[in-house]
Amino acid sequence: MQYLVDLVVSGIAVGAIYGLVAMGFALIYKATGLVNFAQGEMAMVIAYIAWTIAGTVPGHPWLVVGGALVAALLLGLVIERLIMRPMLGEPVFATVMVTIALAVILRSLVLLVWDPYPHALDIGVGRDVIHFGGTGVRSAQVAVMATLLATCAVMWAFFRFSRIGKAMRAVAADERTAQLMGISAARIHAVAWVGSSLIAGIAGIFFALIYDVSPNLYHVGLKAFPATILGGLDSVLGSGLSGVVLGVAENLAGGYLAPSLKEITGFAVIIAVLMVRPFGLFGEREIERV
Amino acid sequence: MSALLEIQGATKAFRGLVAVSDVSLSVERGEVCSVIGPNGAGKTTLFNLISGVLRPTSGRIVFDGKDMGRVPSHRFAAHGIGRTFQNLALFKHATVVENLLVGCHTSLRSGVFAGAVFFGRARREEIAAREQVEEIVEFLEIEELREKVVGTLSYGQQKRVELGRALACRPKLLLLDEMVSGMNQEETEDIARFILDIRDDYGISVLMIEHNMRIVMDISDRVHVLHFGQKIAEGAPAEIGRDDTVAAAYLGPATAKHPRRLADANR
Amino acid sequence: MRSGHYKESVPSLIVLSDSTAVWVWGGILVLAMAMAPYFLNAYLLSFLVLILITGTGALGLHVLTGCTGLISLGHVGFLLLGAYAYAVPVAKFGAPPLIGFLSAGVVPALVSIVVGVPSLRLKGLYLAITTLAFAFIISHVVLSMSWLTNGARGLPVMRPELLGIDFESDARFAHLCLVVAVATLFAVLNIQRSRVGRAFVAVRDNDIAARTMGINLQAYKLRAFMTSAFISGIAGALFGIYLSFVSVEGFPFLMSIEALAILIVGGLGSTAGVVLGTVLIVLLPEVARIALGMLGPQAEMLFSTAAHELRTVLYGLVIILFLRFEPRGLVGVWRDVKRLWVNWPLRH
Amino acid sequence: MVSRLAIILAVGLFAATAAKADQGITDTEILLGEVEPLTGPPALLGVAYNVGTKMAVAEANAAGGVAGRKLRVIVEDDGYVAARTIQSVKKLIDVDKVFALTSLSGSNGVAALPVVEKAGIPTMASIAPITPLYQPPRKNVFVVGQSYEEGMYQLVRYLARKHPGAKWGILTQNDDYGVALRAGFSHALKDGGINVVFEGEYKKGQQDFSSDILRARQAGTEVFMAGGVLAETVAMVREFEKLNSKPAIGMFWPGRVPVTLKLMGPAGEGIYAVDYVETDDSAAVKAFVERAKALVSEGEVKAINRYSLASYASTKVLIEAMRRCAKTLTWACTIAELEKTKGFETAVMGPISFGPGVRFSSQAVRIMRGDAASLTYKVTD
Repeated sequence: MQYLVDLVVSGIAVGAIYGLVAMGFALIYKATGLVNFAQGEMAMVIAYIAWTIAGTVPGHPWLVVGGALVAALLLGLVIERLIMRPMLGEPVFATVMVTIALAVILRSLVLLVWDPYPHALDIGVGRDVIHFGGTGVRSAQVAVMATLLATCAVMWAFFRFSRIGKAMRAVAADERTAQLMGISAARIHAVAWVGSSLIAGIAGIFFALIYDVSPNLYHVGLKAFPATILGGLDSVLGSGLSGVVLGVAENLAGGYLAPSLKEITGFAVIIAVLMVRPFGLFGEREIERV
Repeated sequence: MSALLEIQGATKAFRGLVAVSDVSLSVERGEVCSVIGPNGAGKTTLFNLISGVLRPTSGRIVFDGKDMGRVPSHRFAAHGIGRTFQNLALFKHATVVENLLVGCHTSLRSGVFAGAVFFGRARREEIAAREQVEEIVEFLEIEELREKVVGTLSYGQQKRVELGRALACRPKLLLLDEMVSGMNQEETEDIARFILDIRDDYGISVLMIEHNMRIVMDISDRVHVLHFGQKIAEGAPAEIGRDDTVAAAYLGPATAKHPRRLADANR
Repeated sequence: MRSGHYKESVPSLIVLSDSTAVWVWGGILVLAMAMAPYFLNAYLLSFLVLILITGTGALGLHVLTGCTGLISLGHVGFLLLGAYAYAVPVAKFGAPPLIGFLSAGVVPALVSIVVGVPSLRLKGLYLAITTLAFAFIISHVVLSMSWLTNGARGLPVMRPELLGIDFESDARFAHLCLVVAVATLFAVLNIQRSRVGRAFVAVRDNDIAARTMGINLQAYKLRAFMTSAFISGIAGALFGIYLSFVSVEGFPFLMSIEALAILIVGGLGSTAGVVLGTVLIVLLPEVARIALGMLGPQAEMLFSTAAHELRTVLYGLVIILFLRFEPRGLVGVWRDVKRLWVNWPLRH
Repeated sequence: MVSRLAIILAVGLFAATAAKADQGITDTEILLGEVEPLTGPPALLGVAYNVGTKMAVAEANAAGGVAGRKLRVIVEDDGYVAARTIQSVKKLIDVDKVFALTSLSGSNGVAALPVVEKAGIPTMASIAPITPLYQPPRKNVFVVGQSYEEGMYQLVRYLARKHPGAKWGILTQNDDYGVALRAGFSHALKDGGINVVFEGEYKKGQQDFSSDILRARQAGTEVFMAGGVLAETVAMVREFEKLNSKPAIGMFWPGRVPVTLKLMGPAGEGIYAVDYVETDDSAAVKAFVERAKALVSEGEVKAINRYSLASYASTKVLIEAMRRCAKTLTWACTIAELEKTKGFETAVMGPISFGPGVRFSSQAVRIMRGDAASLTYKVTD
């Protein structure tokens, strides 16, 4: 029993990170109809920036987090303005390929700018182990679970109450009509990219705190993919929760079946899900018109 | 001999919204029929049912003596139903000739391997198909467009290509969905002439959705009127033009006393 | 370019190209490539071989993504399968290489049904992601079936002997690749001008209209998957032989991206574009190396220590620049240049 | 650029006719070539390895070079991608026309073996001494080091003596490296006395090891073989720390670099490792680092780790063989002299020997333990 609890708890902890990254995917998809294949790479870049700040001015955790988030904001803005906006109106395939290319570039830039060695992100907190009964969790893991919940709440409120959130839903429902109603698609896209970059940044920092920064960090994007699909590409909250579901599923597969299955569980799950529901669990079905 | 197309009590509902409700109509061989009705009357849905794009929720569609209920939708063309679409549905990155050749799809046989080798039967088949396409190209007078990529053509030209593609299917029944909308007087008259030639020279029956009342009244043998998914009238153009219910459906009950104006409704 | 020409018979309308110039230049190019192994050193020859193998693989993806419009991010899965389908019978069980090549095509084609069937209902991005997932699962399955595949140890592969010809030497192997690449090119061109190829394009451009024309969407999507997997599998086998070693490591995920990059840079949907795109993408690192060499020894040094990174950054940049400024790809550029050449100094 | 292109083409055109036997030697210079992963995560090995080569070459040049000629090394980066390894090797042999190769990159070097063997160029391949590189032996390919199998075997035997009757767990990567470790482990099992309760494989690139380590702990693991390369081993150790579980943990030389201990923090204290090169606190390595300060750049001194020592020894053997050929420096002579190497001392590892049909100089391994405070490994017992 303790074993099961341990597996589930650590599954939730890693799933919370997948969930955050997956929410970033979904946010961009909802607003722009694209899958941003560079989501994991953005998380990695922000994590490296956080590590650089932590190395330059040690002993100020808030400065590290604050600085990294400002960097995330800028990164989102720059990507949207310089790379994505010129592609507005191009076919989805072309635009998605741009994000793939962006991913490849960011991956290599990390190696060019920084180095190939793994490094610990040391901000003085997050590494200590907290024990609940027999279960050990790092404090950063507790924090990331809380952060996921908080982000979900913020997202829910954003779509429910904020003007731009509602506008985003309108754009997602029907871009042309929304434009005719005076909603600026460009602005919405910018907000989505910045928001998604911030979420990716948060996920990246937590990942680095728990597992170190390394040029492999972008894998977290690949791991979060299935969560977005499971949740439905256009469902931000669904993606967040699916991340947790997949984290737990992964750990259960690794813990009870074979350890080597752990890494492909997510992909196996999405294939199974898509066969039954081609638009994900919480996604909305497109209706075709002839 | 039975009618070419026989629709018996067809109903189509989308999540509770009934687009076509208990519609029965028939198209005789060698006939040009029109389906008219205000926007949202369910005309295109009816076409989608006939061409197999959608399946009726209830009711039967009998074509050429065969119940189409069990026929897979991609086999409708092989049974002799060709159609054009309301909003152009061409293969816009392909050339005109290639589009027409796709129309020949069901009359050809070669598979991946034969195509890759392109020798013997596959080659002869291609030549035969190409001959047929050339004939259609000549018939529709689009010789100079042959090798043009469809996406670069004007709207009227694309419409004509789409008509050609439907003809290449060698249909027994041709479904034309708002063929002349957006065309000028001259282009419209060309199309009207083509439709009559198609019937007279090729013996193909035609069922068309049309808002242009002039062409409906001029060339139809029979007109079916849909309103809110239901068929409200059927008859020769002249009868329909005098029908009070039809006029009411189009113009509202107040003007029903001036049925003659129906023919001008879409000018 | 000739202007105003008349065809006298229908058969002459369906030839691959009615221009003598195209045939002559094509012939010269093939002849040059056939002679090249006797003049090039092993290093330059390896570029030729890589271009031929990569081009074959890219043609495979072209059938699926370029012609049929089904985006695959899991192309590397088919390459990997092809390599193993060749290596397992030939290297492990001593089957003749001809059988190996056959199985390198057939096995991926069969597996593509397993990938394709669930993908039939999916569209666009959902399909792309499913193919990605399949690529991961394929490599996992290959690794875990170590009784057959030697697992992570991989399988050493020798250069084959086919129809009594020994392809051991680099020159001969280049000839083998040339034959396969040219045959594949013709097969793909032929498919495109025949019924099946037109059906692929119809499915890509407008699936509902395609169905109304009598095209069975499911069947043709599957056919596209199978044809693509078959061709890619053969390319994978050649690549495995080139590496002289087949292992999961030899087929990194980046290959999927590379293949898509080739299609985009060449011009999506165009077969000539695949050829041009392949040449550019394969030679890109070497071109970059020479370009950096011009900037002086410092820059060249940087390239030797950061070659891999710079190369991938270049890939990314080239893809983005093409998508942004020349979505028609190299083929579009080529047409513009040709038009300019013919019409100069007139504007049209 | 034009001239460079012209040279490549010209070289290409005449390659077929040019004599190959003495390539890479001019009146003043001898060219050596090296293929390394200098980018991507495996650069951790490649960059350090390259420093070792540079050291050996610099020392030889300082001592007057080989028969009056200075040595120069051309480095090619392959990013640990097999196709690039082949390309790089071909470039070094055909375009740069080097006399010998000091490295064939890591396990991906196996892909380049046919090219190297056909060319007949003297080659050292000592980054990842996996069996396919020297078994069956190839005339011109020499490997210095120890196989992962043997290292694992020695480590397991040592720990089995230390912890009699303990429950064992092992987690390895699903690639050729993991396979080699697994083989060594199985070999040690045959000697008996080891009770294995957990065996697992993880997918290369895995970052979260929570379920794997939970499983190991659940099985009651008391001695754990962490078969990761670097980051993975760190992650495993840290998971044990999180679970408050303290088995004896063993790991392998790719991870035996200071950065691992730094990342593990206090959890790395007392971790067992195995290696065939000297430890960082030995007099030989300290002297090596001192000498390095004069010969290579400051950044390169920082990059020194065990791979620099492996490379230094391997390259020194090659240079020594070349030196013995002196004026008659040819491939055949170099290979013959390499084969004659007996008990060659490099100070950074045990004596190196080859022989007729023996292309692998099997180095003795030693068991060591991590010291978290000084971030070094110390030889134990």
